[in-house]
Amino acid sequence: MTAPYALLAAALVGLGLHGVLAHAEPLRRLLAFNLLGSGVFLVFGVVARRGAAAGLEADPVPQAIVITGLVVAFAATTLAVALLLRLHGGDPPQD
Amino acid sequence: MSVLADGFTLLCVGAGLVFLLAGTVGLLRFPDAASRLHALTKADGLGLGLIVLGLLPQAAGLLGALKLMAIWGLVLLAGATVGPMIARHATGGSGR
Amino acid sequence: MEATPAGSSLVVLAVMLPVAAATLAPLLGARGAQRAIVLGLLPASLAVAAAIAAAVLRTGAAIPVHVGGWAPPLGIAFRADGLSAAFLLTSALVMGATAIFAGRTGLGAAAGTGRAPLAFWTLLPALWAGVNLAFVANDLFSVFIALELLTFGAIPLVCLDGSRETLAAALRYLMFALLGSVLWLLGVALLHGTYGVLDLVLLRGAVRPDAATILAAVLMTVGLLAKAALFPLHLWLPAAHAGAPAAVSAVLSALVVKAAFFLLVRLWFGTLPALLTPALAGLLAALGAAAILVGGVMALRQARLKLLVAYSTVAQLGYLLLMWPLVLGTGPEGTGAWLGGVLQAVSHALAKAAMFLAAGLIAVALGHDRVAALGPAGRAVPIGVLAFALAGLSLMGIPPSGGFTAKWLLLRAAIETGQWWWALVVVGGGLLTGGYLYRVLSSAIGGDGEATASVPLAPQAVALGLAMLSVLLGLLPLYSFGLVQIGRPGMAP
Amino acid sequence: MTLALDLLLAGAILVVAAWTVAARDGFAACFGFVATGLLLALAWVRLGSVDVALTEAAIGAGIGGVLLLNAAARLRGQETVDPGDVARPWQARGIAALCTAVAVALAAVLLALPVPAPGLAPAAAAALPPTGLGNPVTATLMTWRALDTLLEAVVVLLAVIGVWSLAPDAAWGGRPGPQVPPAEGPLALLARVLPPIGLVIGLHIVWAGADGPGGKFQGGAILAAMWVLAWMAGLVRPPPVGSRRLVLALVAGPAVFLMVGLAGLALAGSFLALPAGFSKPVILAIEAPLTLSIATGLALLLLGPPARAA
Amino acid sequence: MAEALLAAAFLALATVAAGLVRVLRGPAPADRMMAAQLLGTGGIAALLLLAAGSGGWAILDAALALAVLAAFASVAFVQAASGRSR
Repeated sequence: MTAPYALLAAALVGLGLHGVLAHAEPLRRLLAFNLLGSGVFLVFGVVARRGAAAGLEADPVPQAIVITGLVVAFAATTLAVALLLRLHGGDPPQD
Repeated sequence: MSVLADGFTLLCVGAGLVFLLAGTVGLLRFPDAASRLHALTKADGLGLGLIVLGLLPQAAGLLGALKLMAIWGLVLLAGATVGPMIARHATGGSGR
Repeated sequence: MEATPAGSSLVVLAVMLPVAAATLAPLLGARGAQRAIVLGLLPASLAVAAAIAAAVLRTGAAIPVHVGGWAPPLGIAFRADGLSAAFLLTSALVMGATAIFAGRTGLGAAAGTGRAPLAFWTLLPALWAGVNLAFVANDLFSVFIALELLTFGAIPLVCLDGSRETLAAALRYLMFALLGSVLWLLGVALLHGTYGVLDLVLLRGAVRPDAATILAAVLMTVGLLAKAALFPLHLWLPAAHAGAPAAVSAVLSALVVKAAFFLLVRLWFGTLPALLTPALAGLLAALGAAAILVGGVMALRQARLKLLVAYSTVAQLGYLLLMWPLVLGTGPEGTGAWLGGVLQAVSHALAKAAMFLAAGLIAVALGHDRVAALGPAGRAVPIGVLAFALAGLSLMGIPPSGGFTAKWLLLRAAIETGQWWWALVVVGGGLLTGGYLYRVLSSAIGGDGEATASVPLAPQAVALGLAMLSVLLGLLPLYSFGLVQIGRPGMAP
Repeated sequence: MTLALDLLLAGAILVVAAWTVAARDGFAACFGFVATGLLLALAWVRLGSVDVALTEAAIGAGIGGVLLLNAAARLRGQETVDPGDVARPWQARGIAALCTAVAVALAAVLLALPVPAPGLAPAAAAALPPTGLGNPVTATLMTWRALDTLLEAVVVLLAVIGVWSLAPDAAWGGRPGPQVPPAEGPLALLARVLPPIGLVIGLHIVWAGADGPGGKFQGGAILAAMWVLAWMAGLVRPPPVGSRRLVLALVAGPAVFLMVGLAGLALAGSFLALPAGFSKPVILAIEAPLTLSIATGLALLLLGPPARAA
Repeated sequence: MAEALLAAAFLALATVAAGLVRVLRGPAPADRMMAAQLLGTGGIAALLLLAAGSGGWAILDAALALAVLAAFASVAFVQAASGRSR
């Protein structure tokens, strides 16, 4: 039942890790890092789904962890983007 | 009654899927951006509309039905806004 | 074993007081936050840390806390043992000294309401909260939150001056830090999937050496190695620690990387001892040995003082990894290697903070920090140079100093357990340390030239105070360190 | 049928993700990333985690995607690459081998996880009724793991301060984000019509979180997106950084949360302990300011540091 | 009935997957914008059918959020992309 997503999670972790390590452009690294994060969150998703019991569709604790983790990942990405734009961005686009 | 509702659902959902598919085929096959956009916005909104219509008898209560309608309305609104923006962009307009 | 409510409240306060300071700092503004931190948070944190240490000593057991009254596995637990208490005290001392130092130098309220002061006085307590949470956390995901508090606190502080170099250093640091966090999180997912719990103590009772657990352990260890800048994942550290303002460098080198080391100790000796094999411990120590040698050689070759001090951090962190085979070799009852590792971490924290603060003052006085031209420093910043020298004694391991006791304990454990090669590394590392410190001190004392700015006495005194503490640790009799053995998992109670 | 659905979904996500990593153009890769996020939201529904699906749609693909796309557009290929960062061929092969090994090991481990799966679902189901909440995920975030949520809100605040600290000194005190001229045409229309609707939906999702999927992070993200939309059309302007109003909105949530926590310590003897029987009203009282702070924080993070002085 | 609705969800998803080819191939930014638009609609359709098929009407809130954000995101994309091409 969760097998397709387990395989997907593993593949996303591998892909994301590869992007983070192999890319030289910071923005691409950042994108890859976000994919790596998605893979890790999906591992929690598989774990949560497998832990479905007592009338709950999935174990709520890993779900709560993923929600927290998604917010952290977004905040980290904004910090990285702000750094990147300060380093390389030049002037913001003038319309 | 239930059989009738189910039949209605299947009919509408099926038709909706056909429109969605048509939109995709248009997006993939039409030669120029303008006609692709045309195919997309029409088929898209209509396809989702039919699916929403089909699901209405299945929805739990008035609130569910209202949410379904709201979803369709939002998609139409997005299409109506973004379509012209893309068109201006594609035809080399200033975008603003 | 039953904890008093007062004891558990103290542990919560150790984390929540700095959290409250970080939360309210933007509201108070830089000046108000500085006052609140120096006059309120600093004494309160020292008192809380001392009270926790006293409570742990009195009861002879760790203080468990169930946050919100929810017991694990569903709830989150804190657990303050002797090791936590020792590190909480260290963090209160170093953070407090740094806050006083920063208030008296460029980041003080005198600098006005600008961008940098607001960021500094908000993010300093955030780092404080992060390290303290790492020291008392007993939950895999709380540890992740602690690591994130550290990341979000540290990165903007590294590039506070907004220069190109420090921005690039901060970006690189961020990438390493994020990778470290995400690897830790992946390990957490696997452990939760395998055991269904996140609590460290419960996990300890449950772990089996199966594939999922081993993979999780490897991922989490690599993540922490990246965070602790332990060789070969140290590449981000020198630029980041050397580029940051002096007060920030002090906190980063003394505490932030130590938090990751602390978690590594918790993970392997506290939670996963079932997985710890001699080969693995040897591998970690080999990385440590490489760090000692590479870091030492690189420090010898640096032309700038702050970079030299930063590479010295890479080397000194290497000693910490020697703990693994030595503690393993002496068995759970062996205390020498354990104490040696902990003492190395604490004395290095105090000494390195002093060194970075002193180096910052020297750079202010001279307008540069080229090691070859430190001539006027001895006359312009005499107390600062003295602090640097005293801290250097501790790093080299010259008696009597905390660093000496630490290295001597590691040395003795290496010989007692028949692993003499680690003893060679300790001695070789000491020689390298002596080499690069000699370069600095010989240049700084008795050279000629003119200082370009004067440095007030108070910040120099802060640096000296930290350096003296690092030395004084070595004068305490060994039995007074019994604290750090209390509540150590696997020990007889 | 469900297996075919899962296989198609997982396969599509994998293809788009692989393309995102491999794409030549950074801007195009961002499109791939957003598509991945959208499909991942569907995957989360299939995994029985509608709360996470909402979060992924709102934060992962939604505002996260917009953030990255804007960054890609503003960078316009100006990124300079540190030559030391470019992998040499042997390094590239090593990295590929390492990543493959990690993925294979992870897949093997995940497929061999213990059966029956251990977990906290039974414990959570048993602890749920006294809280008065109907959604176990919200209960996890607000009661037994409330500490994580509190610190999470603090992290958002720290991120805003950190992003602001990256402003050029000359721009300090200015309004966050680049300057936007008033828009005309379809954008101006949408920016007037959509935000009121989004406001209702966002608040509904916060409110619904007590008993069904939803919550402050997801609802807050929608509120933030609506405000940013109005900002994009030049209809609203953020207050200058560091202004009292703005900082109050940012701090209110974590500050109230902290006070409730400390009240628990003083009254019930345990930090964040909620009074028995009153936990639901107290939780709602925390969630209101928390939603405000999270929405403000996310919007400010999306805007970035001020680009010019006030 | 549930089975039929899940099948419909599958078809909607397949349509989305086909449309993805445009996101990936481009070549013009306008094509990508259109494809993203289709992706949003198709994704919402699949979500609705999934909700109906599995009886999990709570999913509707997710679809609602997705619809609001899809509108916001597509506008932001077009803005970003046209800012870039100029």
